[in-house]
Amino acid sequence: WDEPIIFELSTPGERGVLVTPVEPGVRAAVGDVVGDLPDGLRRSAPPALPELGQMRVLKHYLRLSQENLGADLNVDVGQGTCTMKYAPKVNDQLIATPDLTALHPLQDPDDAQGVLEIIWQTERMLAEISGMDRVSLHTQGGSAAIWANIAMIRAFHEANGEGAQRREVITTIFSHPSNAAAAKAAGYEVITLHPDPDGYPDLAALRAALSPRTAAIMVTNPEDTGIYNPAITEWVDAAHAVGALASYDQANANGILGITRARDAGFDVCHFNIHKTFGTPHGSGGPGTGANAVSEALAPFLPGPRVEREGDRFVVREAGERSIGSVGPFFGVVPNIVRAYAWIMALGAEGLRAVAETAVLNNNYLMTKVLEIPGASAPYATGRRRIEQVRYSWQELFEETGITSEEIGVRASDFGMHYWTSHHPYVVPQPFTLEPTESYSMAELDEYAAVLAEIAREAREEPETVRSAPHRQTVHHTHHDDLDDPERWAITWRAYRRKYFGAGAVGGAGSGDAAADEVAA
Amino acid sequence: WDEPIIFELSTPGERGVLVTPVEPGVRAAVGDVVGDLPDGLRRSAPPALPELGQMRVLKHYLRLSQENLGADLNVDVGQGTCTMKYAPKVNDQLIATPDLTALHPLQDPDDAQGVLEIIWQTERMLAEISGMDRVSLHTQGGSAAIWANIAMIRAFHEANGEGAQRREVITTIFSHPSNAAAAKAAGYEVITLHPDPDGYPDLAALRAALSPRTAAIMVTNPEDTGIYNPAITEWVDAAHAVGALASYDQANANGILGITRARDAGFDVCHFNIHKTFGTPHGSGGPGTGANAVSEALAPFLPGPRVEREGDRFVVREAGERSIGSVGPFFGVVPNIVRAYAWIMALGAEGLRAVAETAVLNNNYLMTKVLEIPGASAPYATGRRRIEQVRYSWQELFEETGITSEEIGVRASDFGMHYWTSHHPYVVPQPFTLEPTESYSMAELDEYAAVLAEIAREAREEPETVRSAPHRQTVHHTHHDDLDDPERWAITWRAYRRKYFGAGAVGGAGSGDAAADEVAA
Amino acid sequence: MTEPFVHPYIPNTAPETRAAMLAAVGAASVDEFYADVPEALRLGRPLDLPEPLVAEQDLARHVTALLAKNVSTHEKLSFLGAGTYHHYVPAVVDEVIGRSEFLTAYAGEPYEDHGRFQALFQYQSLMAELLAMDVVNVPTYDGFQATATSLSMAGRMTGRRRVLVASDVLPAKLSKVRDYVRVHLDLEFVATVDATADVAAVAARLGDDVAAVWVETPSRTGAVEARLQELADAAHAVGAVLVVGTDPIGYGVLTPPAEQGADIVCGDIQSLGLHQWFGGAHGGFIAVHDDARFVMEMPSRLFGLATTDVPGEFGFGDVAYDRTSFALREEGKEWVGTAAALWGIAAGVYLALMGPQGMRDLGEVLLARTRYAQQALAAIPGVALGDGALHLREFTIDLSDAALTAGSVVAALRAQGIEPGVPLGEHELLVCVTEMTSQRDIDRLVAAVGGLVDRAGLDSGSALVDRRTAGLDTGSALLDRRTTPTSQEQYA
Amino acid sequence: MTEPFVHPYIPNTAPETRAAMLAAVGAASVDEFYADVPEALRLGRPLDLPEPLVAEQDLARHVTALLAKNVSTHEKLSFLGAGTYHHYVPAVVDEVIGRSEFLTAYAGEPYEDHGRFQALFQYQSLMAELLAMDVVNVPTYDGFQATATSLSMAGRMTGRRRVLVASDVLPAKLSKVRDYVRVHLDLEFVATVDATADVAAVAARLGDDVAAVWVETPSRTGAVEARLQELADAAHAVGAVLVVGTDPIGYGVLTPPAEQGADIVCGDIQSLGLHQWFGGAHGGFIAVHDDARFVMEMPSRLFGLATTDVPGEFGFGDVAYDRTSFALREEGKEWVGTAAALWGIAAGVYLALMGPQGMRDLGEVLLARTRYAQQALAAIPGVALGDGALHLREFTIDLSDAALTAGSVVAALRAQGIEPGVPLGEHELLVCVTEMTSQRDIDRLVAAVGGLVDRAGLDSGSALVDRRTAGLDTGSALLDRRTTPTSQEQYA
Repeated sequence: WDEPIIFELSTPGERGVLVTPVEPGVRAAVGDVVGDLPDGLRRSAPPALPELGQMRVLKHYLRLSQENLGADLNVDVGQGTCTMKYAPKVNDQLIATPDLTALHPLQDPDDAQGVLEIIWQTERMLAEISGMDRVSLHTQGGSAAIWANIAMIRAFHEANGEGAQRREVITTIFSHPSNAAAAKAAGYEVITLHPDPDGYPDLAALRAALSPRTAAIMVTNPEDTGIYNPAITEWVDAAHAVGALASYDQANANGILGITRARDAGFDVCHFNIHKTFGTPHGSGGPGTGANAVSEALAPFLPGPRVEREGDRFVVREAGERSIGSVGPFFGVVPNIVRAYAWIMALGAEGLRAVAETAVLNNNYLMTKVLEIPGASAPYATGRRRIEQVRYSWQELFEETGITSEEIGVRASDFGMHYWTSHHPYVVPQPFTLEPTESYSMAELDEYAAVLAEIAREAREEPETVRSAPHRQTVHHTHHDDLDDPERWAITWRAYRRKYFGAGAVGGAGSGDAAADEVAA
Repeated sequence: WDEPIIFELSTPGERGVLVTPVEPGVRAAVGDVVGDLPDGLRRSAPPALPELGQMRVLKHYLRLSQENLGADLNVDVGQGTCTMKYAPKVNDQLIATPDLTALHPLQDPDDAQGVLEIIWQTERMLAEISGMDRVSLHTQGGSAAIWANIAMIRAFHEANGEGAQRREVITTIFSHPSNAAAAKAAGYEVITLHPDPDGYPDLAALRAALSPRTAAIMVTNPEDTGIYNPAITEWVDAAHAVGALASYDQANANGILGITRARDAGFDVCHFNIHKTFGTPHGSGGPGTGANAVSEALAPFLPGPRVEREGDRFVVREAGERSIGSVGPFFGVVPNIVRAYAWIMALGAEGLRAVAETAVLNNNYLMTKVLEIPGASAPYATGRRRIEQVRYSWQELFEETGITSEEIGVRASDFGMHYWTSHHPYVVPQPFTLEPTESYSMAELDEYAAVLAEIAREAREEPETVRSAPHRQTVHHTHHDDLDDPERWAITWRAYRRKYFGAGAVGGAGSGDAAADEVAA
Repeated sequence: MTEPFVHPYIPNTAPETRAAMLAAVGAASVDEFYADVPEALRLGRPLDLPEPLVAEQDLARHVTALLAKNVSTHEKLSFLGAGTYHHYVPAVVDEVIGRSEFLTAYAGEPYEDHGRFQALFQYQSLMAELLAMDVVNVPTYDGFQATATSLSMAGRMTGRRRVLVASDVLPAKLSKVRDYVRVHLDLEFVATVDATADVAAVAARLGDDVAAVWVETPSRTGAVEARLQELADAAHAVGAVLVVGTDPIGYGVLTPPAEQGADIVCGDIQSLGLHQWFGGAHGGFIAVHDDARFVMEMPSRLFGLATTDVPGEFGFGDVAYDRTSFALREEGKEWVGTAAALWGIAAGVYLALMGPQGMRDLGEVLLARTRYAQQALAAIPGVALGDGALHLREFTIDLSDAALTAGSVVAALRAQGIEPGVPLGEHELLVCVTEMTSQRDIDRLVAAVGGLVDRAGLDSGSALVDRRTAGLDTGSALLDRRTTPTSQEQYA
Repeated sequence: MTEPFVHPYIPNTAPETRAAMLAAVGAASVDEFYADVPEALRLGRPLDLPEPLVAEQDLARHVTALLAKNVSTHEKLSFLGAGTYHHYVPAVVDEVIGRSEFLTAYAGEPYEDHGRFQALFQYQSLMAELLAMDVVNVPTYDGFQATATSLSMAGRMTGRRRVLVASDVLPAKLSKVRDYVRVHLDLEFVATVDATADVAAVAARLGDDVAAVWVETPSRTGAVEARLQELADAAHAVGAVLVVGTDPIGYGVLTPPAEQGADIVCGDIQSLGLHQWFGGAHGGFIAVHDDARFVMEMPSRLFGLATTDVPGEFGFGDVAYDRTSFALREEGKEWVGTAAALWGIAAGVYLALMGPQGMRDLGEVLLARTRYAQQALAAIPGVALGDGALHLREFTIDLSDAALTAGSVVAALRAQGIEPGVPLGEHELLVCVTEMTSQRDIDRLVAAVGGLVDRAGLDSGSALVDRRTAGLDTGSALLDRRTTPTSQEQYA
């Protein structure tokens, strides 16, 4: 398909869906409510939305969907750090019931016992999985959960009168960047530590950075390199020794479920990316769901409202005095919470351990295959096993051929595979990060490695094929320079038409007319 | 994608879905039920089904789906006679409730009042639309409904003691071939009439064919040419004059809804293709649904069981003494009946008339566009309007270029369009039949006509492009000669492996091993 | 509704477009297009239909409310079978057949509809493994049609008219088959013994005028035919065809009929991944050996593998298309049309998910639960099993000694939220269990029936009747008037 | 469960495969991969979790039964809003976002994920038309986050700390915003008059240390702000930013804030095609003019059009990617991560289906039903409207004169199957109507409330209290303890 922008498809007068009419009885009682709007409140020109029949809207979006590569369709091991695993269809089917979709969060809790039980149970199961005492499922994604981590840490220190004193947060360069960003947003100064030459987190550097000014360490483990910090207990102890808290980013928990737990290493607070580790679909970039798990000491600071059990009933309690309050509306991303509950229930303890073990088996198997490709390498910890992912490098291939990792990623899309290229900061040169999770079969991992090997061959033997990719996509090599220039960027269709054609400079009529013109033409 | 046959993906030991275990209490009570099976009843080797994880099965079929061109995805006007219209998504959503999917047909009718009411109401609405007295929704498709028509006719004549006398059924060449085939299957001799030189059904020929031996005339109107028989009343009267019944194939009813009705022309029995005219999806070739509508005289012969209304309740009655009995299980294709009910309710009388009027407007508009293409023609009734479809001919183009209609159809697939080529008998040379229905916008009809014009241009200027099509499909020009040779046809994977590789001549183990070999290779 | 009438399903109701199109074709109004429809035939008034619900939200509320009047087997505990079965449908099955690309496709060619051809070829192939036969059709309407067609094939192949019906057949199925074949074939019923075929009696009636022996396994009562090979041998000895009607659900553990001499195996695929749908989701399969004599008599489409211009690539196409009524009209074999392709895709996905081990596990659960339910019900004083055959999924109990009618049990248990089964005779009840019927569910049924028996005993003492004759026959006559095997309507 | 443990979600639990993979990497067991995990940290026992339901049918039965304990707004008549609204979701919306290709994609590049980029660009563009603004982000988590970020943007742009809160704000939203911004901004509350902004009071407190004036329209009580342009002018006069929090549902008929001087418009898209989901389906939008000063402060992704090697072809990509925390870590603007893209696609489909006329019709229905419900409830003796402002969808009623508490009305009506609204104060109830609330539904509520009033009158006579002060304040304090605008926690 070469599907137009939807505005180009507009035909005046077509309707996609109709709204229920105002009843005559209502009309008689209220009169012309639109005409009666006060001056300035009645919209002067209708919004220039496109006008399309229902089937054309559907067709448009179905075609767009076919121009998209969902995890269900490809061997999605290339989105390292993202834990692209199978999101079971049964869970999508189970949550589609009106018993959940048509439930309002302020209904009588007696009418919401099912969903409240699921929230409560999921919290308890995650408490067991993390070893922590209390869990909240309020946050809407991994970064939001990181925010909640630092917000609770901030509230904790304030409650202890140390808010003004503890102004620093320490993280590592291979922890997710949101740890640094969220700490900054919470008002902290951020200290970022680099690994030792072997790629292991540097305990000496940590000790040097810690001080009574430290509010917390915020670290991922295993880090985005797939390397597990064997001194993690020492890290936590060192933080505690200066009165700081230890916050564990468990975005990379997929390889350690049932193997080792955050609390057992002494952490005070941790989070999971439910949409990664617990099998909810990624939704083209959300909604996700975060879980914040804390020790008893931090429990009063959890977001609210809380679901609690009283005998056989589940009740809703507003958050307490010290809570950081609402981090979002109501109870969190409920469809994902129910999916995660179902996912854990489908696997159980033995299953979660099989998830972890298979994820690391798959990762180490894929690493074996990738390292057989000339030009690919896995910096750091040479010869050692990794947990659930590896940050690789094409540096050798780049030096030999001039082909970049980004170009290889684009070319991979021609084979129905891909990897994402956001590996800021570029500490590893020409990076690519593969995380096979537990969801892919050996044959699929072989297939993925074979694609990379083929592209590496092309890079040597026919580099132009790689450089001019993509060749089999709907769109062709795209010029991204426009996107950084405020004079030329076009973030919406109306802005595009205004900037490039001078249409509809203000108000809505412009692009609508334009769309009509195109149809008439 | 170039997705393998699913057997090629098998990996020993993988599981797609698990079955609930036998409870210990049951096991204790019954012992080893499989081991206890009598000799000869216990399967010796497991069926050689493939072994795949759940995600891989899903991925396989999702990829196959993307290799398919649903009506939702293209401008599906090329499947003339098939009435490819928009099947509203809301109807699919409404029927997905467990209130329907998990209902057993032998439950207490008090627990099935909703679905029984829908069946009853849909019958009543179709009675009004056809002008007939009674309707049955039991049949599973258009041809099945034609079968029910002739079965009722047969029972009627038998009940009147004329079963042995009336041995002939008269149809026309542009009526759907199932009229002839079903009459034959019911034991009748079939007389097929050809049209007059203008393409209109030939009344004189009918009169010549009618006799006391005639059981019925079975005709479509408008015929597959899109031509409405203006003498239809005379046809029916002539049949009645010799004691024959008149059966109306309303597969092509889409252009006459609310305009004219079967009973008003005197027909005794008619059928609708619900999946065509009443907006249920075609399901890659079914399930469809047929509606049989009859006059009071034929009502006793309708299939059973019947849904009847008693006061405010709906009850189920076994079919009466003279009924043709069950034409299929229970009440017919219930999901489609509910969809059809919703479709009619969404449109109402004004909407159905808009369907018909727009379908003929679209058809005559498209005809104007197509006839502007050099080499395309619309045989018969030159210069006259058509109802809802037109059987066109590429004969002129073929004579000029040697390119056949079939080749043009294949080439059309490269543009994301197509038409089907089953227009037996080939009375119209190099035929193609377009039926735009009411569902496509003017812009889409223009697009379709433009594709045909472009291919006609190619046929003249670069015929090899057309001849060697397809160029943009998953598969390439396919050799169909194997398919007619009993020594070489391969209707199943096991037959393919046996015939081409000598594997698994008998029993199941062969191809399973073979699949395993390929994975290991 | 808007004024003028514009509907989301009909884009060209937009007034400007409608006017532009009329102008393009040079018509003053749409009325011109109906020039051939005589004035006398014009309706001349709006159809008398209910007020429409053009706003989708109003339609959804209306239909949802109607369907909410139903009380499904999620809410009632059901032991109903008799042709439609409550098996689990894996979510992936619904996901696949819900895809627009499959759901809304129709009759495209092998190129643009490659996916459909492959999915249905795979359905054929997966069924073939389960059935151990080399040829399976694209599904026809349902098991009723598949059986009627299978017998018709036997008639055409042999040129004979007699069909021996060796099993107890579902009455509605028999009704369909009889009306379908009666011009060409005469059905003769050979009474069963202990619920399965009376092999000696069948053999005795075989002759070189017999087209087919028709066996159902599991039968109407769920009895599994144990002597199929003997029936096959006897039929083959006189040149007759053995047609076996079956439900494929058990062939993860049971020997498929093809390995016991069956020539044509047919039945319904509803058990393989289709919901109950109030009995509205059936598909028929016909399987034969790879023998052109049989294949050429099949009226359905058959998708086959073919080579393409690219070496090693699989293409697909219609096998022996010229068999069909598309090509031959009344000279073809019966007819082919829109049938049940989507259900075939569903059954294919189901079998691919289940795999050999899943079908084995399922077969075992069904056998175990059936046996368990039989034992538990028969342990109730006054309740007996209808026969001594091996059963899969369905079986009958006889309530004569408990002085209970089947109808009264149904009525009483419905009041407790249980559908205990289908009455077959006055005292005979057909009970069905599947993998969806847990031990606890069965125990609940047993307790409920037991409670009734206790009460009946208290109320009436025990009015003993012969529990195997009167009740059964009366009941059959009562329910299946049109299908009892007494009068063979013949067509001259 | 099978032995050994093989799970459908984990293909390589198949024993042969597992062994082959271990061999390929030269490991004796998976334990080797955990060499870096100290022994002391190993759990050494199975997790203590409930017995799993590995058979999908068992899982489905369990979860379905749990959810069936809920009683949804299909069964209860609901007048609940307060942040989550019951609007109709067209079937096509669910169809599109249910497509595997969108549902399971994530962070692909513009080539292989062209569809996702286009769908989200279109979402931005459709929202932009509705809001009459040139820049809209890929959705952030929800309206709470969008508002918090919008205020933070204003703080960063102006380098100032004071924010004047001119409207009544949903308590939970205020809770989020306050904790989020408190390091950087000080919120100051300017009491509303008759439910909308006290423009004079706001103007009086404006100064060149004010970063932003924050207006909510519709407000917490559904009041539509009528004097936005005056607030904008006053704010702009001192170099402050006007941040407007809103629900876009009404802009088919109402003037969008951008045309009344708003600089940043933000809010939630749940009303645009998302189900209620127990409050679990929200997405936040931030819209600004096409001014780099604003755009460069946005932390979310922004998808933009770009040219490609093929003339006339549209490609897509990230606008000013280097703004984001992906690129800059703590030097970026807040952060970006998995947010609510799928809901953005849904809202885009919704707006494409509705079109200009649909949004106009919807706005009219909402205004009409709101007014109708207000009139009908206020006609009950003792029931008064909370204020005289124009309302969209939500409004408050005051029950003081009826001697009823809001809580007692809720309790009493719940027993009748009605959720009448959300108590805001002791006697104040927030009532919400949408296009899903028919005249008949409203009449039912009115009758039920009227019945309570009658009974209350009989029971107690009329204990008159000042209906606009005591009740309201007590209630607010009761419910919103942590968010009352009395103490401004400041961070040193």
